[in-house]
Amino acid sequence: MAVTFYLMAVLLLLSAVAVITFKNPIYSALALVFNLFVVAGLFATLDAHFIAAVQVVVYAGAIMVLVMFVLMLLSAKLEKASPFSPLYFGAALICGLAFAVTLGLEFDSGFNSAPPASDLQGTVAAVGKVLYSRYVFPFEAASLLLMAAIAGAVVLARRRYRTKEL
Amino acid sequence: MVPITHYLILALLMFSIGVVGVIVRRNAIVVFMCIELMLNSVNLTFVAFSKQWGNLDGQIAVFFVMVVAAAEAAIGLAIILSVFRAGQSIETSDAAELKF
Amino acid sequence: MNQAAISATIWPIAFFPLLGALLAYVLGRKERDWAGIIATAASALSFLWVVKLVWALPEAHYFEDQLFQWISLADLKVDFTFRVDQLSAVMCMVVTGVGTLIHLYSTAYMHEDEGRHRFFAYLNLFMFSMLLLVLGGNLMVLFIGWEGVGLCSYLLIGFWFKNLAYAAAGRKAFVVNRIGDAGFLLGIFLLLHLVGTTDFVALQPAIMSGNVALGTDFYTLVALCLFVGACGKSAQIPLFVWLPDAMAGPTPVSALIHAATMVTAGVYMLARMGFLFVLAPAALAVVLVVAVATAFVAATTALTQYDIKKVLAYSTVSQLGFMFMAAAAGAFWVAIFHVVTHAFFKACLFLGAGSVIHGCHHEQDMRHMGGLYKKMPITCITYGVSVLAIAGIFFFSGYQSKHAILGALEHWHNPHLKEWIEYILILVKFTAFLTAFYMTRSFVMTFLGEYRGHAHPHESPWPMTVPLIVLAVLGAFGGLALSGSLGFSLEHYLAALNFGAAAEHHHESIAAALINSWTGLLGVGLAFVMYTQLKELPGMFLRLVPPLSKLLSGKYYFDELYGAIIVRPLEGLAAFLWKVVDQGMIDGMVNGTAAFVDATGELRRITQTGQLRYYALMLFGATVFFIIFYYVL
Amino acid sequence: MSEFPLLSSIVFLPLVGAILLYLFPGFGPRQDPESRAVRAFSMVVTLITFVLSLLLWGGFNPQNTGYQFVENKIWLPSFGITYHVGLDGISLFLVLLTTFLMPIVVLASNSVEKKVRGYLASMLVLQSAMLGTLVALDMFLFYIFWELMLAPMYFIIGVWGGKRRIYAALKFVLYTVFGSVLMLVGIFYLVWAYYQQHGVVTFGLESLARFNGLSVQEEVWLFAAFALAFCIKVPVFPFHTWLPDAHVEAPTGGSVVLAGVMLKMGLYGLIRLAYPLFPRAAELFTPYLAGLAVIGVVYGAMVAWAQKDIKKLVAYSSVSHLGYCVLGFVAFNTVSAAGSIYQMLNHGISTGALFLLVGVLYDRRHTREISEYGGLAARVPIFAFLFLVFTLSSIALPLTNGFIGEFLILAGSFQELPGFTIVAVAGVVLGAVYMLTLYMKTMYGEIDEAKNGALTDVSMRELVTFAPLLALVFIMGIYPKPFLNALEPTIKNYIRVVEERRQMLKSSAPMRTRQVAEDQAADEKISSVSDKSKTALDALIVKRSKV
Amino acid sequence: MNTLWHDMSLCAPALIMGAGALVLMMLEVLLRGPWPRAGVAGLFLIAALVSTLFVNQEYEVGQTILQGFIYADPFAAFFNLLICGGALLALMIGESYLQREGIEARGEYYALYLFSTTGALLLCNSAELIMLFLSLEIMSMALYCMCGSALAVRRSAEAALKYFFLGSFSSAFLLYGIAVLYGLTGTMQIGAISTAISYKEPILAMIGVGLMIVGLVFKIGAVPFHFWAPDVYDGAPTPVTAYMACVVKSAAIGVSIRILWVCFGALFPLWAGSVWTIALLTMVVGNVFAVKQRSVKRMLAYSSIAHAGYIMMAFLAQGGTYEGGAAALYYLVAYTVMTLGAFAVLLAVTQGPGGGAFSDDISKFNGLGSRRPVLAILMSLFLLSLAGIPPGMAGLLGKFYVFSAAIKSGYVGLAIVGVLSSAISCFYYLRVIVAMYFVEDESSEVSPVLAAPSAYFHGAIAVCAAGVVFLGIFPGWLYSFAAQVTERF
Repeated sequence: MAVTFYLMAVLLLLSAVAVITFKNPIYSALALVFNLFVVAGLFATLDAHFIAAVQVVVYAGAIMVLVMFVLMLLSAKLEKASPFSPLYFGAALICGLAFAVTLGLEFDSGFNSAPPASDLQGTVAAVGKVLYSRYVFPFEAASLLLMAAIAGAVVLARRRYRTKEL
Repeated sequence: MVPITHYLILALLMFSIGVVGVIVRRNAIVVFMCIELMLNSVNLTFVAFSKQWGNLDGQIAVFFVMVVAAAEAAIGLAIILSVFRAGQSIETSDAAELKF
Repeated sequence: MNQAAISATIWPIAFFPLLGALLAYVLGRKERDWAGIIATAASALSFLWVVKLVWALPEAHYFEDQLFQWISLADLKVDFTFRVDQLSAVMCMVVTGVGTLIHLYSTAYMHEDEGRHRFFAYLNLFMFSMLLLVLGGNLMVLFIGWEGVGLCSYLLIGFWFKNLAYAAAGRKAFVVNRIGDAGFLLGIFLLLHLVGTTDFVALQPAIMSGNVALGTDFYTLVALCLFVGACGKSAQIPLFVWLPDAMAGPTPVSALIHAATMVTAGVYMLARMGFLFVLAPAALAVVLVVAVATAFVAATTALTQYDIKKVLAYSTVSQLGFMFMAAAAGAFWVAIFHVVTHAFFKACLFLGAGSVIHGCHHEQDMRHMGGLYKKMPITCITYGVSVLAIAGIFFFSGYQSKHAILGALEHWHNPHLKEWIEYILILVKFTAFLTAFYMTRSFVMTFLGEYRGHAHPHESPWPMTVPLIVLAVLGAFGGLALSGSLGFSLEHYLAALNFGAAAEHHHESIAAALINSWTGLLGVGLAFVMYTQLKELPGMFLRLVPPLSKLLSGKYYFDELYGAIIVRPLEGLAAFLWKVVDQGMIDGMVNGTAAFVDATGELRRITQTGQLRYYALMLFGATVFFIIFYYVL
Repeated sequence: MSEFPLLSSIVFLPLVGAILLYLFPGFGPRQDPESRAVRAFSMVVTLITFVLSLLLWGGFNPQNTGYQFVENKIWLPSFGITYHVGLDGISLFLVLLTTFLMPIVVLASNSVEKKVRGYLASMLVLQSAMLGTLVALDMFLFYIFWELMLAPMYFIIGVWGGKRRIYAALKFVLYTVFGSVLMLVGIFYLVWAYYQQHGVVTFGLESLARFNGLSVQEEVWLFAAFALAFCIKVPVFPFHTWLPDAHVEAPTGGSVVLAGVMLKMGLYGLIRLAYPLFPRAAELFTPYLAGLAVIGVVYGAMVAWAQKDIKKLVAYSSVSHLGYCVLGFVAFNTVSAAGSIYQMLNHGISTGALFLLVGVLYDRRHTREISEYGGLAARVPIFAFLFLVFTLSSIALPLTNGFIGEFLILAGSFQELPGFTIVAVAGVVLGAVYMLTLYMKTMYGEIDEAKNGALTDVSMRELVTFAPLLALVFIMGIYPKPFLNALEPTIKNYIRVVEERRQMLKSSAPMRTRQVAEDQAADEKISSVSDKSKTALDALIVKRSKV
Repeated sequence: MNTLWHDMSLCAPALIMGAGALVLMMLEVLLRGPWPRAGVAGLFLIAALVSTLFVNQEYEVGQTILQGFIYADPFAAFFNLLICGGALLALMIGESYLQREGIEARGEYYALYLFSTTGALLLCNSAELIMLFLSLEIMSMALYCMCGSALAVRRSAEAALKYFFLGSFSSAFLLYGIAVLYGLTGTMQIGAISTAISYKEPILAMIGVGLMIVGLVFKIGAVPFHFWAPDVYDGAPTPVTAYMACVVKSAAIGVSIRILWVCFGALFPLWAGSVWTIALLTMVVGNVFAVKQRSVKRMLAYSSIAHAGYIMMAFLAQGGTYEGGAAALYYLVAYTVMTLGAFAVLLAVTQGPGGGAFSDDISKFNGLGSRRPVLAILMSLFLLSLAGIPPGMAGLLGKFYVFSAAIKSGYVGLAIVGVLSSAISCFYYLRVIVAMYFVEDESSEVSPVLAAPSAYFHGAIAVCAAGVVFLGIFPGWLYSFAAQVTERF
């Protein structure tokens, strides 16, 4: 079990680094898809089966397809990308390291380091029950969010039309 | 079993990588993907905590985060498209007309 | 000293001229000639009222007229009070009497001037102020008049204001006077602070009784402050520079203000405050030094002047020095005596000069005169009489007063300067000689010899000659009349001014008197000879010692000196303060602050780059900073 | 008397007038309305205000040293803020000065050609603000009115001003705001300190003036904050540089109000707030304030002398004159303080008149350069006469009002601060120098500018404008008694109260109750965090405090 | 079921608004040709506002509804009113502009508008952190699109891009904070967290709190998390900017107050320092950076940053007294009316980004005092109020409340900085007044006031002006209301 975790951890970090280092956004996107699959695997190790499944379907499936689609749509004009700028990279690295080290140390000392003892199983049934009973209102709110997103996408993605010339 | 803190630190590292990506990359779509990385690491954290506390709130939260991510994808990509239409570029550094 | 007060109506004395000033201005605007008539009438009315009061004034009493409370605040109480005692009676007589004559004279002298309604209004306003000055029952009312006469002097000097030099002379007079006034004010503050009153009635006992445990130093300090005021008004070194310039005004003004009355206000004030000065011997010593120096400097300067009015002006300064000598010696009545006689003969001289100027069509340079005795006999005779008077020739009034001054100095009993008094006396006598010399010079140059000008001189009309005659008569006989020979002794009349100084009475024979007037005779004779017979001599003298002649004709370069060490540095300082300090430094700092905020505002060009990833970096950096700095550490 | 809110009506009548002026029927919003009607209306408003304020004087009992015509209404209860107004001898005359000058300013508004309605409305609002400042007895109310003075003046300078009006207006406002915001902090701190001690929030001046919980150190800081605001307004050297700019650019009426009334607000604030509230600090600051005042007297005079612009010269003369006023007040003696207030009135009259005179010239020639004039006395004798009288008043010639004020100030100050006073006396001389130089250069000499030859003398309307000022110059110079009588008891009492309070504060040990209260509050905060994590929290807090 | 109905009735404002958004979307599909979209949206806003008035009586302290996800307490009621009112006013002032710019023609704009407002309402009412996150995202997502809704304009797209990326970025931090807090306490209910958190390891708690603060303060637009604000405010269509500056900022401040005081009140000594720093920086930077702006819109953006700083100052005051809350809420209301008013005038005076040459330069205001005196007077009123100079009493009293609250809690230094920075603020506010009154319009090309604003516009600006005047003269009722609201958290 532990070996799987560490293997997945290494893959996860490698793929994450790949996302931000690949010059070609297509490769980045593919690395991200891989990364999302690994996350799904990690979910599974934590007995969050439903979430793991949704991760694969929604994230790796729907969202990433959308991303790839847009990438392809715009690909013709992506030549001049030069991903790294040393100044930003240095500053970001220092801040990121500081962030990770500080929080890591605190997490390590602060949170209970014992392996989780609960036998919580995130099955579809269990999650669904909570989601549709107690979390029904946020769930409705989430639908509102999606509606807003649709409306917004429509507003933005629609070709301009009927603009009055001033 | 793997200690929960390892999950946390793993997620933290991934979060940091995502942050660094947002900062160093200029391609808007890659930046968007880096934000997805960050969200995913938070998701991982949630699930880990959910496991530790033995309640499903964390997993439900992950579900909602995914919804948000989906919405973000829709809107973000639409915005990227409209930026591309306006300036024929999705480099964030090209979108710097507004300043000072 | 312990005089009793009698209530009386005094205010009309001052009121007539004030009313006259208003009426002269208002009515004179319509019809110019009315102005002179109104003003003269007002002055005459005032004179009559003075006579009426003085006639009724009993010995050892004084009249008092409390009008209203002027300032009343906490301990500070100043009443608007008039007071006629013997001293002010004498002064009032002089002011209104001579004043009336000069008013009369002016009606003719100013006959053709467009602005004579203004002139007479100012003149009457001056009378009002001067009367306030001499009638004031306390230092504050005196000060009103004091500043008022300064104002009128300013207005009248600059009467022909179209000439900017004249206007500047007026300004100079006012400002220099103001310097004196500042000293005067400080004196008043000191008195108010330590004695609590400026009322003469209360002040004198308070000071003399020694109730005020203040000590000699205080008296000296107050006396010196007041003397600074007197220096300004009475044109003593170092504040005398304005008086020669003041001749820019019309000649009657010079006669009235800058010879007969206003300039003697300092002497009057010293006499009025004599009870204080006698307690401050050190101050009196200072007064003496200043007075002698002034007298000498002015007399020597007068030697080389060619402008007839300038000669008279320096002579006035010099004579004022004589008055202060008397005051310094504690013989205040003598000082007043000289004030009176000087008023007679100097007014006459000025009016004579005015008559000459009038007759010569505004020619003032004596080198362009001469031989006028034929054309202007009355003027010539009255002028001559007055020259003899001022020279101190026996019988003429100047002799009496000047002799009294020398007498007072001989009895100098002030511990200060006691060992120097011999030398000072020599200098004073030499100055008296010089007086006779330069006055004779002016007479000779003006009236004797051949006419050197181009105008057609003519004798003046009666309104001008009558005052001349009256004043000449007074100048001739006034001294004798006041010195007790005719039953009226000014010394006796002004006994209240005798603050313990031993009064010695010595009757002298006519022969002795003639001998005593040797300085004057010598001066007159020498000048007569030099300027009628040996005309080359004066020039030779001057050529012999070129620096001296330069110094004298340059009037000791006082104006230049003041210009170099006071006026120009101050002007420079003003410009510096404005340009460098105010605009440069202070305002620079203010604007600099604004510029700094602006510049800080421009920082946004560095921080608000418009770059998305930059913003993200800053956001993340701030997050890390806050978390580490505030929450973890 | 207490039935009818006389004071409030006086304060708010102009404001109402301003609103009515704007709502005046029959005027389109764009074009300027019939200016004569607008002027007449404003005139009526200001005159009624003046008459009402005369009623104040009539009903004023000089022997009553407390506040009179008091109105006290609760305004913001939760903050202890009240609408509390009242009048004492000090404010009475400043109120009268304000109401007196306003009709004159309105009368002088003929030279304003554009947007007359806005101009007069601004003036009326300004009047309300000034009157409100003078009668407010609640610190908050005072502050509101104080700040309300800014906006209309800002517009008056900015809209109807000269060439550099924008710079001048901004400088004026920013300078003043900078000072007054510090005062605002001071007010808050004071109220807070009072609250800590008494548990009551109040802005009432009378309560705060009895507060004794401040340490000397606190007093010094608070006094500094207040004094800075007031010194800027006065303006005391070296905070004066906004004044010449504001004066030069302001229209005539603006200058008159600025010099006539607004500058006095600074000193009035010092009198009404800073000294009674912080008597010990006031004592410590006295030499510095006196020093600055005296520097102002001499410096203002010197710089005025160097000016080439008439208005600037008069503006710097204000610096000099107000130096006297400040000196007189800080000397803190009945005579000098009364003189100081008297001099404020004088300055309002004579300098106001001088600005009006400059305005008369400016209307005709559209320049203020001294060198552009000369020889005017021959051409415009009445003008020259008026100019002379006000010049003389300005240089404090006896029997003019200026003398009384200056004399009282110097005589009084001499007893307390002789050294400073002697220097200030130098200002007497310098005042004559620059004013007479100005007079000489403009009025005397030959008319060399052709345009000056065609000048017309003062018109009847202008004469009417000057007549009351002229009368007051002499009335106040010859018979100041009614003024001084009304002032004396108030000032005596004022000084006594401040002195007593100073003694009382000095004798009592500084209160430290507030420190205790602070500690308690901190304890409570910590105790609310539960015990379990308290040790961790404590450790953290201790750790933090070391850093 | 009864409880559900009851709870839903208490939640009526948000429900009505959400429903309105859906209705608008459907109508857009059904109706052809022009129809009064703004009117319909406005009706829903009014309905929500009215419902607020009805349901507010049933709001009680500490009451949560809908299974503990939504607060129905007076604080929520206050913000429901404020947000509905503000949104209504912002809608009214922007209506004619949007029509003119052709943005309105896309009917979805108003749907987004209502979605965003719904999000704002829920944000202030949410009693649970995931709910909070969701509502924040609802508000933001709609807003991102609104920012980019001027499609023809590059600036608009750029604003949307920046806002979207930075917003998502900061939301990720917020979310991470929520995760940490969840890990620490095992719950995401605000009430539960507030009781549990003080028993936990403080540093971990503060990491969670800090990350959440980052996300919230970002929405407020406080320094140093403000970088997006000037650009986005500048680039977005002006009505959107006005909406953002008022409604979104109010909601963010409301939720921040609730989170900081209710959820993390026990940790006040720990987070006070950071909030102190943020407030200080916000006041100084906001004011200083506004000084040299020529673009009035951008100037107002910086100014709104600065005002956020004043309000944040009041956050600190809760430590000792309730005045802080009351002061913040009063300030928020005053700020809303005066900023909306200023934006309204800006809208009337300047051309939109659609009009080719971009033109909100300050010179557009030249001579407005004579061209449109009433508009100019109102603008002066709003600006003076923003600057805190009488007769702009509303702003002055707001500052007064805030500063006195800070001083009462012992933050004298902060108050002094605030006061000084507000002195700086006079400079740039007055510059607009200078332009309106002191500068004559010399160039003939200066356009007159653009297309006659609608009745909506006039109504809204009148309400704003009346609000400023009313709040200035009678601040008491609002203040005491605000005090009641925040008294018993």
